[in-house]
Amino acid sequence: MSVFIDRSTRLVVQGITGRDGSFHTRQMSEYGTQVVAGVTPGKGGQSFEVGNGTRIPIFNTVEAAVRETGANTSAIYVPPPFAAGAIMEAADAGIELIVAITEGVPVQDMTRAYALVQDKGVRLLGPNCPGLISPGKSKVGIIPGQITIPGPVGVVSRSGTLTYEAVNQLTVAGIGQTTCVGIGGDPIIGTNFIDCLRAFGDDDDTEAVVMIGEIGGTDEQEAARWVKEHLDIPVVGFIAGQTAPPGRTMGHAGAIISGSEGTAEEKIRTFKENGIAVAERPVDIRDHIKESLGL
Amino acid sequence: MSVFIDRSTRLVVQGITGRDGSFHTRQMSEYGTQVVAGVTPGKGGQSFEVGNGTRIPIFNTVEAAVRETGANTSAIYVPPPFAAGAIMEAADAGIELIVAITEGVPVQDMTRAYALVQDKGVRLLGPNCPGLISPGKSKVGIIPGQITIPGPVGVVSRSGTLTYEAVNQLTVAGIGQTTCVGIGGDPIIGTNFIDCLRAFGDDDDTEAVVMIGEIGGTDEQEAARWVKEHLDIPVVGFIAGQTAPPGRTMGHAGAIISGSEGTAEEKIRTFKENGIAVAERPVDIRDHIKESLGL
Amino acid sequence: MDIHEYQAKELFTQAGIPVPPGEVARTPDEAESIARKLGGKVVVKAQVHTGGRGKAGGVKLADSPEEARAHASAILGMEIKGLEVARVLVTPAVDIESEAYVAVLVDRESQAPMFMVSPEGGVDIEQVAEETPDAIRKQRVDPRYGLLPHQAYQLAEFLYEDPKLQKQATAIVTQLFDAFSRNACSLAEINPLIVTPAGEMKAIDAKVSIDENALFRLPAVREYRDLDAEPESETQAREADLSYVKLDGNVGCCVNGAGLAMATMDLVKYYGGEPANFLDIGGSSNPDKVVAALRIITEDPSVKAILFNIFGGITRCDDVANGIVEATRRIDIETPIVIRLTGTNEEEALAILSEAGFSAYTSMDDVVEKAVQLAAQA
Amino acid sequence: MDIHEYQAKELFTQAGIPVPPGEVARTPDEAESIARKLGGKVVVKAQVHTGGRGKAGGVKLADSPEEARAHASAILGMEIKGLEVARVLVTPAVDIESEAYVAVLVDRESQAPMFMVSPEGGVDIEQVAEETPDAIRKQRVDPRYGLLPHQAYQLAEFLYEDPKLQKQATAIVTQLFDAFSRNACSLAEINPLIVTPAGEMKAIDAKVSIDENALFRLPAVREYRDLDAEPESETQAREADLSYVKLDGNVGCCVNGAGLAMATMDLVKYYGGEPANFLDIGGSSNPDKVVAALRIITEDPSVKAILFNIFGGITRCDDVANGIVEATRRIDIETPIVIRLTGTNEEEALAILSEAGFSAYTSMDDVVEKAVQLAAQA
Repeated sequence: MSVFIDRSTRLVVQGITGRDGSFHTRQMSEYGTQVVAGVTPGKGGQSFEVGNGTRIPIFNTVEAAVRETGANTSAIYVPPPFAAGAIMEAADAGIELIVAITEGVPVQDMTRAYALVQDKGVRLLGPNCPGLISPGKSKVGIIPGQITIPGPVGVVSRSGTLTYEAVNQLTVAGIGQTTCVGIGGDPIIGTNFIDCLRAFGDDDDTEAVVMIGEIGGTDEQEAARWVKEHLDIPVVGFIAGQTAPPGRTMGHAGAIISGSEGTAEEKIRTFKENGIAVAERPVDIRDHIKESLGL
Repeated sequence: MSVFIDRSTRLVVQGITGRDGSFHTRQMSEYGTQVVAGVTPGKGGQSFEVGNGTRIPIFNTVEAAVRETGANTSAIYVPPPFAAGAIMEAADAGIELIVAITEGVPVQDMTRAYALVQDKGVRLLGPNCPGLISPGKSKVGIIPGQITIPGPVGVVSRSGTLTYEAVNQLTVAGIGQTTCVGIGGDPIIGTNFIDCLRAFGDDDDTEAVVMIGEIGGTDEQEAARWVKEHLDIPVVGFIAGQTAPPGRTMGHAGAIISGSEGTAEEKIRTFKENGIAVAERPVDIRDHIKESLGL
Repeated sequence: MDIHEYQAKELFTQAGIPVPPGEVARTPDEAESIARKLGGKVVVKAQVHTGGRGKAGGVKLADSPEEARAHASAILGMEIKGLEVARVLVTPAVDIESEAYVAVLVDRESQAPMFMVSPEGGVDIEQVAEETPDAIRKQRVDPRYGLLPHQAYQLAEFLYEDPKLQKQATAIVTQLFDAFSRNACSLAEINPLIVTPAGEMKAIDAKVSIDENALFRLPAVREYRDLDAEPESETQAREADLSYVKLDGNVGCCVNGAGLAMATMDLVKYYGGEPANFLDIGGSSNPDKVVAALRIITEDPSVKAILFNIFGGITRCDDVANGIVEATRRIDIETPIVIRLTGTNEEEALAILSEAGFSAYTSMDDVVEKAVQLAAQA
Repeated sequence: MDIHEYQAKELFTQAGIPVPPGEVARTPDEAESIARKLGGKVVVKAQVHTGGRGKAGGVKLADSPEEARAHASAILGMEIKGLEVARVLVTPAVDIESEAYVAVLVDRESQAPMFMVSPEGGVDIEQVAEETPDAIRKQRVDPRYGLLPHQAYQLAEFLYEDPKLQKQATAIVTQLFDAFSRNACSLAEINPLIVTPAGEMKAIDAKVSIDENALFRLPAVREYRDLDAEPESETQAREADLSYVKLDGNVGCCVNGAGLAMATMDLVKYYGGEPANFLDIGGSSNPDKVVAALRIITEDPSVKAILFNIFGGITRCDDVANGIVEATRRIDIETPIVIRLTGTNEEEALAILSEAGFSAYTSMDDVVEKAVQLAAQA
């Protein structure tokens, strides 16, 4: 089993004709994801080659894409000014899982988009996230497929490349993953740590979880407390940003220590208090997982 | 039994210190309604005499009124510019039934207030309505208590004085009412005919229903179809505005024939098609009810 | 409140919607000089609060300023559906490639704003709705979110295939919703929205109704009220805070409550008469309102009998009775008055009336029948 | 993006919030003439993007224009928390009866705007939150509805007992939310909101942060960016579309991805070093970005070793390698560079680097340890 996506995922790519959208559509298709449609307003009726001659239809609207192709999942690569609108369009069209890759979405736009997503009862991942991959089954987003292999570990992270680092080390050590989920580094995101942890807890194949957090907010702390109460598989944690100064945004809009809130120290302490093994260095994640799986 | 209000109704009056609010608060209290609080921002801490020396507390906010007095129902008499806000305040404070008497609420304000009321799962009656009365138990609004008596007939109407006319004739003929509900004459209202008909249908004591509509919209037509499908007690209908010209607002903001929609003819025809006895004159309502009750 | 085409176009222009230039003339001279300023062909359009101007001869194409003058001279002062034309809009003639219909209104069924668009513009949309309902697309707007970008695009996509036109139309739809929201419209309509041969989009005709209840916070829009465009009696009624609609019959009606007022009119008809008006004095029982109401009714020369139908609830019957007595003192009324009063303070009212020489009924049917009879005799 | 107090006050004034008059001076002369124009006592306030101005001597009361000049002369050019003061706001001194705190920010926990108000204004709100949490009232704003009238009133009621003050505060809270929404703020704060002895309410200090991501649609606000108020290296980084934060250490870091960049900094510390900066070259692998990054890092004199840590995913390692080679050609770099590259096109990258005389690591720990060592030796 896997979490959020699998072989039944039917993907529509919003912004398929853009630079990032077209590149990653091909990557996802090559990986084996069922990419069934693309959306670019004004280019409906055209088609897009995903590789080895296969062409998928482009529609003006997600509504048409869903109607014509039965898409149930959307990946969003549209530019930031239009990203919140694209999320709302997907939610309105009956998409069940929306993965918003776009970085730089205005945060007040996101508060409204998030409200709509909740009204519609839809799952949103991101924005400003690398997406997710269920190795060997499906990938939606930009996580490089070659660094993952199927296996028993669930990975959830606010980061992109740091996740690749951790996943790669697991893979090199022969430890595969059920699903790797990048929840994104923005202050307002659709799916948080707890949502993913719950899904991993419900997944029969996930035997341990890696949770990679960073400075800013209290999401990791709440997740840690949730883990203690609800999760009976081992969790290994890592927090980036121990050397980050307060009050400065560290790349991710959400990675900022405000006042005394959101420091790495606080998060690490909360992890430990709630029985989560904390890796000091990225490389230690692998070793903690090995230990917890008895390898 | 009765519908929407009874002896357990605990009323807060929003706009209690205004001209209409103060007058009707005394009327309601005299009738026997449990008026437990008033709200006028800036006058919190004062009190209001409802008659024979009884004083009820005034609060700045509905939140405080609910907290301190356990109010579960609100009557709104605030001026039109503030009425939609008052409705939203009541809904937000946990009031279960909001009765908005105010006439002249901007219709776009109401679309937002109505959305919030729905989000909160609250019942709104009105705006621009006379309220409701469960004879002998409770009255919320402005329906004159002396023209009603307890009995087996439910009355629902878009009008005020026309309802009094009909109810009075029932009362004079010795036929009492379970509850008389004025749903209001605005285009956007919280509770419609079907809501009331359903409640009368669920009420063991209601043996027949009077439904008084007027020109404008399609609410009566939908109600008539609903009656045929779902209601097994007799309904007597009346439609005002057979002589009204199209395109002109007849007093009530909602009483306007737009294009071919909302004419009295159409409504009367739909009533008849769905088994609703139609009274030609107001006085005929009484006779039809007598007949349907076998009196 | 209906506003004129040229006023609606001002609101549209403020929202960024492309509207052809144009100015309003009240005289043929003004029309000529505007036409000269605009240059080329112009259209002279009657500004009245009703549809069907074109068929009535209220819209004319002019090749020259002189012709514009002549058209204005013909149109100014003409009557369209009973309304006298006091202003014309002079605006350049535009070449038209295609016409669409775009409108947003407050929809009572969905309790929210609703867009209606059709690629078949420039015609009666009700007719389109009846004959080719598939040529109309509707979009409910959730009042919590407003018009969402994809909804605007979907409406535009329904109207046009060309991506450039879709883009323009998406903007216009969005701007129209903006104008609708800011100005508390109950209706904002562009019919037709045209495309020129050069691919430019323009709102050629504009129709806007404003929610009267929101005028208190729209001082600029309030100024749009055109007192010439409504019967003077209705202006008076509004100023006295009465709901009044002039009708064609001879029985003047004065009632408290809109529903009862309509039912009274219907009963007049039932007994073979014709109501001269709808008039609701409202819930309060201020005697001054009764005086104002009686003044308005008596100024209508077709009124042959005056009928009061008052159900006292909040309204106190004695207040109404005092108003009637007061009015007959202040105004010289020759028309017969029949009165029905029942409810709150009925006894006191009957005493007041009988002292002033009036008698009163308690049954609605009796009083209406009597009023119809009196009017027929007059 | 932080903006200055005087700019924040401009936005507040546009929203209708009462703000005392005042102007910005960049020289003591200007300060004097503004003080003269305003008349009476004035306050001279340093305009810097940091708190604690008062304690640092950046806010001074002046009895006369001459004194204002003297204060301005002392404040202009002073350093507050490492930032040089280039502008002062000169504004009339106001008598204060009471001080409150009013702010609205985007709250990540409730995924919505959130108000925080306290009758204890003029002080550090975090301290109030810690010591007397009951003195703070919060109000989440549902983004679908905006700030509702009763919510605004409830906040005002928490601040003031006097109905007149409640009314003023309700308006100000509403206006603040308006300014917050229109200008895509992540924070809009009035501290203190004061009441004068005459009962007038005024925003005496103003702090606003704008969401950088929304600047594209706020051309006027974009102009508020004060390049003097940030290190030049950060300006350069922003223009090159790099995320860069200057720190105090000596190991220059160049990483792809914010999380990995932070983890790299942490690892520098773990191995006994200190990072000189946070730098994320982002997901794209444009060699020009690498050149810009290296330029910024090498211009920092405290950098003793440069560390690349690239995990190629979307970023192609060969592009980064090309960028490094290109940069070393264009810029004269004497600082030692150590490189870790792994992932997409790793082989090609290593070939490019080895041809240019660089070697590269594949382990993150190895490269960081080496960089720390090199920096320590320098």
